[in-house]
Amino acid sequence: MSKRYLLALYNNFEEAEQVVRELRTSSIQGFNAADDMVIKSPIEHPEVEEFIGPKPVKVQWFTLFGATLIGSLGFLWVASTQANFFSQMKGGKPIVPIPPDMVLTYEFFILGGVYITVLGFLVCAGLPARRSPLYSAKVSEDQIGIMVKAEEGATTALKGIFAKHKALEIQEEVGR
Amino acid sequence: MTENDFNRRDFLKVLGWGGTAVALSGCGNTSIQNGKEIITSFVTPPDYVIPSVANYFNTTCAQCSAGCDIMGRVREGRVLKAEGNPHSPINYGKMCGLGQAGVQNHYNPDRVTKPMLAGKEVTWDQALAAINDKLGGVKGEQVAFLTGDISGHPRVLLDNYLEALGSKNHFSYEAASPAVLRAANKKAYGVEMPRYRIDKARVVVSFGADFLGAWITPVHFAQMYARFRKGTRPEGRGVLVQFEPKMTLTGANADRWVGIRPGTEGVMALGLINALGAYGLHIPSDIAAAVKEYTPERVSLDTGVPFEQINKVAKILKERSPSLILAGDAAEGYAHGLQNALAIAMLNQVLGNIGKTVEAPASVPFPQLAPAVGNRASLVAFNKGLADGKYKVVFTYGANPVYSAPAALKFQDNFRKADFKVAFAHYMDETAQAADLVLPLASAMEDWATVVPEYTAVPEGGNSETYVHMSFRQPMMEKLYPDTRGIGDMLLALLKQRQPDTYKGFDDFYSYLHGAILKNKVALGSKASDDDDVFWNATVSKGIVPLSGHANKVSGKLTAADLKLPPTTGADIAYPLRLIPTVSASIRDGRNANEPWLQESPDPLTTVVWDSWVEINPKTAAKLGIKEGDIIEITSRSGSIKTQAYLFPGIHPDAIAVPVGYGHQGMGRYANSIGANVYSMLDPVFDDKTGDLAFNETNVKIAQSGERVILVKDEGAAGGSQAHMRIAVQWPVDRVDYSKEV
Amino acid sequence: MTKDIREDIAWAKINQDVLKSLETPRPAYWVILAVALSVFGVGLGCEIYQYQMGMGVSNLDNPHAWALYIGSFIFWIGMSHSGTLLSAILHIMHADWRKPIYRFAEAMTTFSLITAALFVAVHLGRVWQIYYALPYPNERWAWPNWQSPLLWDAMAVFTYLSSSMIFLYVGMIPDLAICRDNMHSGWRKKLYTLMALGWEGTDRQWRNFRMTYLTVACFLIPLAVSVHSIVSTDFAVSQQPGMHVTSFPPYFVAGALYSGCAAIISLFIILRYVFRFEEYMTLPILRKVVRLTFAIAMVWTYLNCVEFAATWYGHDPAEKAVLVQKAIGPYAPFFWTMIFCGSVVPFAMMVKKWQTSIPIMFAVSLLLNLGMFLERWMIISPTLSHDYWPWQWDHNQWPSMIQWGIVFGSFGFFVTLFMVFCKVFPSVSMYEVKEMVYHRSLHSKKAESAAPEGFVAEELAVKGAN
Amino acid sequence: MGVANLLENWSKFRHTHPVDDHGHEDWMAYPTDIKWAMAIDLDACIGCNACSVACYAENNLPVVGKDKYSHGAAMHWMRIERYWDENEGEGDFSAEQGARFLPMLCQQCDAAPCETVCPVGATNHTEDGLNSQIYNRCIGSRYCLVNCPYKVRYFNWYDYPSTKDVWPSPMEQQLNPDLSVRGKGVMEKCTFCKQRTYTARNDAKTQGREVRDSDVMTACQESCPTGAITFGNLFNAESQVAMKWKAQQVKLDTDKQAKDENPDNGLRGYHVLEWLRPYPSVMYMERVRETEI
Amino acid sequence: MRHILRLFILLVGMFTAVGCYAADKAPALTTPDQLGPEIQQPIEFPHFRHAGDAKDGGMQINCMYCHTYARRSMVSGIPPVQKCIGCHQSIPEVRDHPRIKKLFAYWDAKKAIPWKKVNDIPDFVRFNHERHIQRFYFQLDRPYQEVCGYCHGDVKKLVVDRREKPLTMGWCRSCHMKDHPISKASDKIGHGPNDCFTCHK
Repeated sequence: MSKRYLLALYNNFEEAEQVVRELRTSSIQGFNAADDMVIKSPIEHPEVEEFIGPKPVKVQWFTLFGATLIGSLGFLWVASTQANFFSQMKGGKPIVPIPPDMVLTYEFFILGGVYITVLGFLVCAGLPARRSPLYSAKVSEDQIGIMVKAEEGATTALKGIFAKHKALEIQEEVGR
Repeated sequence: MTENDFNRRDFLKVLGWGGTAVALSGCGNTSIQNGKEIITSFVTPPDYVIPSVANYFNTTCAQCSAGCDIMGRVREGRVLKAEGNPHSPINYGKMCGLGQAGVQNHYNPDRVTKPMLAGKEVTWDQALAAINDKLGGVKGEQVAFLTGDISGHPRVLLDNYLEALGSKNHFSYEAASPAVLRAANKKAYGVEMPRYRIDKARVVVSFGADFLGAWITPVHFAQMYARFRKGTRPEGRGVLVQFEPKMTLTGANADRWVGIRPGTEGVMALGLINALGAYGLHIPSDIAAAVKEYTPERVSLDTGVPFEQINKVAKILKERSPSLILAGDAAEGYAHGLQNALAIAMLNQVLGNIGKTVEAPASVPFPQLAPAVGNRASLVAFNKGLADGKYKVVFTYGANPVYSAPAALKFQDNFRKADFKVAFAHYMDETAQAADLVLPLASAMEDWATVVPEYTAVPEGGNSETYVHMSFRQPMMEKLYPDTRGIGDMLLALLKQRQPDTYKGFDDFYSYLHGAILKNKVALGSKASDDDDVFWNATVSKGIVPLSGHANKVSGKLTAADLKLPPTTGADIAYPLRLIPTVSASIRDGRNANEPWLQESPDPLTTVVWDSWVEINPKTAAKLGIKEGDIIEITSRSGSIKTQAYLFPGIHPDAIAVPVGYGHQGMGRYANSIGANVYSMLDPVFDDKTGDLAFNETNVKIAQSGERVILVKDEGAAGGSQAHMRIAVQWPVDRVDYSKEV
Repeated sequence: MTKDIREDIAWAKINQDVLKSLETPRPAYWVILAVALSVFGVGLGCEIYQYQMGMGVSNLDNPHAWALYIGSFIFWIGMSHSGTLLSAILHIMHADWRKPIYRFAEAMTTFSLITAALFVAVHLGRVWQIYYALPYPNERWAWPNWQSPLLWDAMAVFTYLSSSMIFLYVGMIPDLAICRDNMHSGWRKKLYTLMALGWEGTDRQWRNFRMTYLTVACFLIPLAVSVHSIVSTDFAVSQQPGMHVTSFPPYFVAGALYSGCAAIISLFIILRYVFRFEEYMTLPILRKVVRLTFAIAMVWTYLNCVEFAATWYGHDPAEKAVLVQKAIGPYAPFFWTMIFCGSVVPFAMMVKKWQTSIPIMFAVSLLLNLGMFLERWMIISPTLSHDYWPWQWDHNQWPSMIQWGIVFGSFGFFVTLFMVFCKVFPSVSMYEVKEMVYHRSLHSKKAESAAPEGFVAEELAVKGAN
Repeated sequence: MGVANLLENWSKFRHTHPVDDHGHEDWMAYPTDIKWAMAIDLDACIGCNACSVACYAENNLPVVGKDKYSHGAAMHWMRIERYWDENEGEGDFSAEQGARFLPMLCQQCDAAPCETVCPVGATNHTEDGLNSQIYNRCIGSRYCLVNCPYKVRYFNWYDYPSTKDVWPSPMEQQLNPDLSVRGKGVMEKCTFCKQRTYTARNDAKTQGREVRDSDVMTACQESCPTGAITFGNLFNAESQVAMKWKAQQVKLDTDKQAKDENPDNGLRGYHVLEWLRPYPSVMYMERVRETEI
Repeated sequence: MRHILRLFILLVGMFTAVGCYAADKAPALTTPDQLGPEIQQPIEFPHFRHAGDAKDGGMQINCMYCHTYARRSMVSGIPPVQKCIGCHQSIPEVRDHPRIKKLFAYWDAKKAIPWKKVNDIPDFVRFNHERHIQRFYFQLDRPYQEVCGYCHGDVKKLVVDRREKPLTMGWCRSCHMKDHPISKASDKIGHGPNDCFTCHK
């Protein structure tokens, strides 16, 4: 019982929105709107999230973790190198002076924040990613794509729904 | 990086001492390398050498005539640095910059290394042969020898040589020397060079005597000065007053520097005597009579010094005794220089300083060792002899007359008239270039000699009546150039030509000296029973041989008759300014101009480096619209030079000053055509009595040449202003409590 | 008052126009590139000569050990800041008029930082030992001295450089995907495919993308501020009169944004012409940038006055002396030029007619940057030639041709990098312009019913400006 | 070492070095009870430049020549500065009381402005209270020079060892083997004749004794004809320099000396630019002038 | 979220490792001995024969018998040819050995032997033999072979000497940080100086 992929392209978000809403309300056998539906859009569009339902974002946790960890490690590192190279006595200054180390810690903090955030982004967004089974260059240009994954049986019903809402194009693909 | 050529020299590798002398900080290899460098070790080690540990050898400084006793610091067979010999009564282990530069005289890249006959390198035998056959044809009195100050055994050999030739023509010439002072002292005190006990005086009034800079024996005087300034000594801090038209280093350290009109020092001195009388000092009536015309008003009119100032000086002289009055170059360089000096000496007499701060020195027990001191009169005589074609063969040693003789004397042309001119030369200087035969001198650090300084001080506990000493000069290291020879060796070789059998015993000057010293070892303070070698080694390692000389007396010999001064002349219309050739502490008369340290160390007062300059009073400059750095053309009746202007507050408006010693043609890379040679433009005016060339008797006019340069000097744009930063602070003496100091 | 951007541009057209810039710019592009390269060549030559001979050839001297090299270092770091201003600060403020121009601004940030980093090497007396300053475990057991502001600089600049590079790249991913989809085969295709990381604009990607972009932007703002205040500590932490100034950190930051904005105006005008971006880099946007610049210019002017006033009333003779030196000393001409360019010329930006006049604004922006360059120099040289030690005061120091050559060379270097970037990557953010157009159109649709056309536009413009 | 060391010795690392560290037991404080210091009597200094030349001889200082000198490349670690009395108002100089000479050398500050700013730590504070300059560590950022209020640090603008006529053969044979010859791009300065103090301490150790006052002289002190310069160990109460500091009631780490507190106490010791608080190790004694003349 | 967790752990591991490595383990970089290159000397001087232990046919001569300056100078010094001859002229039985022949050739020519420098530290480093010998040989009287061995390794087993220790700055400091008793008598603890100025002038 193999899976089928469908990609429908639409002119604008309004149309796409209706399709999505319908798909979510419809109870088609072998198709789960929550997991099997992906919206591909040329621009970032917050409204999309309203109609495809809540999906959590985890990136900020990376940020928190990275910033704190690298910040504190940075301080430890700087301080202990100063302690280690103790023959560097500086007139009128302690071997491990706090103000400079604070400045550096600050930089480490930001460094960690940025790096780990981006790392988190790649992880959460699943990048770099393999080509998904169905893709159209139009999606990066001016059309909104709705890709669904469904059992063989469900395809006709889905196509029906797509067609009903004047899909510009419907691609079909046998899933791996 | 810069693996530069001397980075890997073998001489530094002796006994495993790596190339550290030239470890180029960043440029050395930063990683470990093995088996690249070679360590050559001795075949048989000299027992006193420990690598990386310095040996010190006592010797005598040859940079000027003061004869300071120094130590050479020797490492791995190279002399690195000169340091003072602490046991010396002259310099007490101290040194001046000039002396420090001695090593650069020794290591100088421009030294003469081979005998040169008519510009071509020859062997010593050829050179000596040449001399021999030239001497063959001439009579004794046709041979003349021009030297600088020369003393000790080299002088003995020189005299013997001249005697052997049957010549009496030994001219001792120093371009800058207190010759007039000697004459005046002889007349005034009975000795040529008394000891000036600056350290004993409470007040020193100096008429242009630059005793801290370039006068007789500066390092010694600096020592005395230090004691004189110590507020902790019983007499309290001494007061120094300086009368001179151009501020010297000494003037710069005076409590009061008085810019006096050039040539009127004598007037000032008599004026002071007069004023002292007014303050109630007892003055013999005849003298009082002789000076009564010199009222403060007139004196201040002649000298340009406000008479309150004169009275102040008189007052302090009266109140604080003993005092010491010094007459220096600035007072003597005139046609009436001797009168000036005598007038000044009279001050000492009336103040009763003679015997107190003017002490009698002992004279050397072996007169033949005593220094033949130089003066400028001898140059004039020598020049005259040359002009009259009296001399066929002439030798020059330790003097550079072609450079330092005024152009007006036409010395260069006269010098050519002699058919054979031999120069014992260290550098290829002007005289050497004019000579037919140039003989390369070993440097003072490679050579044996003995030195008897003209001015001897007495060490702690020494008998001030009889103490004199002789200093040793010994080699610090192997000769850099095998073909150079010491003056002693050369004279010996020449003597062997004349009197082979007398001197065949000595194969070199060392053996001669050795013999001569040991012969008189009893007179030199040893017991006849002592072992010769022990004595010799002890003597040489000490470097100083105390002798007990004949005591002399000093006394005031001057009478009113000696106090004749010419009337002060008015200003010269065509040449309104008075040129004062300055003898600076470092370059001196110019013989050391090729030592880069001296060129690079700034003149203390103007901070100018690497060039000569003319000091002009800001007022004068303002009148003529001269700015710093203008190239000024200075014209006298006998010549003219161009040099850069420096506005200098420490000079009398009627005078300008140019340092001597610059403007060499030849001599070496560091001296050649640096600055202008002021000797060349001096007027041929002579001291009436001594016949010495009067240094300051040249009137000049100055004009801007239109060019301007940026003066190369150490001081910044603030030009010696502290900009309210309180950096070098000064307090009046009465705010200082010396009882608290150590 | 016209609109920032036409709301009816078709998304497809946006793609076309921008992608065209990757293919066929105006010939002027090649001219600029050639000039830049040759200037860079000259600079390189000078640097090699200096490396061989020693720093002396730059005519620096002993009390006067710093001059244009450090000055340019600060100048270039400063220039980078406004890129962050546009891309990060305005992003957080949702000022969407920034969208067409922030990409090249961000690129400018990156490249000017790289140029600044060059000057570290140029400035060092022994650049071949520069690794001594890197904190890595080594057989010497020696570490750099963390107490030195120079090391803080290094740290800050490194962080800033890498962060803004990442920021630039992340923000570019969707556009790279567009390039990937529209490019025909060739090395570029491969490059874009690689760099796009298989972006497909799925909702999941967009979701995380938005969060990431926002977070990094939030980090970049304090970072940018810290970087230039740290650079200012090179002077503020030192002891010299005229350098040891409390107000330096904000002063430097303001100056940085100032010169950066000026630079943005120049580059704005250049790109607009070279890549035919009239549709996107529109005059209203220029006007906004100009206004922003003017505001910052006034901040900078104010801080200048504060500094002078503080010095004047502080009554430290040395400090005062330096100030007077600046005004009447040998550096006076440069000082007054700086004041003129920095505080007087900006008033030209108040003239409404001029705000959108390309030639005038171009000239003005160049003048502003000249002023800012001189400012950096005027911080260094007057102090060093007139500090606490009167004996060492010197007024003869004047940068040699070598030094100037290297400084100019750096401009060549920067322009080369920048121009190459704009040719290889889309210098206008396509997806964001689309968003801009889309949102504007939505908005005006809503507004249409309420009010007449003109009013809406007015209101939009105002909204955009804040 | 490392983190463990950091945590164990935290209090030591937080100790302010070296100013308040005399006699501190730590290995970071002055372990050798030595603090080299100097006293210069401006009333004795005659400005003759002997010290300066001696420094050239001792420390392998290059002679840069006229052209480079004019561009401020002079390398004199010890320079004699000549100041004039200024006539208030008129702005010109008066030579009536002669000139004021000030020998200026590295003040070996205890809270040295140059030390903290060096990016590679090429200049540090040594255990015997010197302000060290490590040539082969220096990368030539010149920050120390910029931050030095006395401007006594000298940068090698050119590569003097390979420059013509700086040390033409055989002059390089005079170079002192105890010191590096500095190549291009390196900062250098007076070291209080480190090589001499080192030798003195070395010999003292070998003979198992403390360093005596007579053991070591700096080149400038040794040559100074008027003995204006005193050098020695400040912590040794018998040493000349310590006695002088004591007599003048001069403290190392104050920004105002006794003579300023109370003008009538007859003292004349001070530090130059002391109000900047670098705590110099060189005490100057004011020049004195007679009032009755 | 599993992969995120994994990533967390990975990150923690990575950064702690790097941090600790940089701060702590750096010294370890230079501790292992590195044998220097073979060096061709003009005469393959057999150290083992002169300084080696009796059991390997050595004569156990004190290093400082030949390197006489070590105890009183910065440099240990290479023995002068005279020194070698001093003994060898009275050892006729080895006179015909090739090395000894070479030696005498030098002696007769009164030429110095151009030895290659084996333990050659950079030019700007000043290592003081005296200090180390005085401290360990005379004050702590440790056996001379051990004392010299600290830096020169086990020379007595070699024919031609080779560098046996890294001689890097880190390696020097690894020892200078250790505490040793000041002298045999006192229990006071001290360590080598850590001023850069001590070795770099």
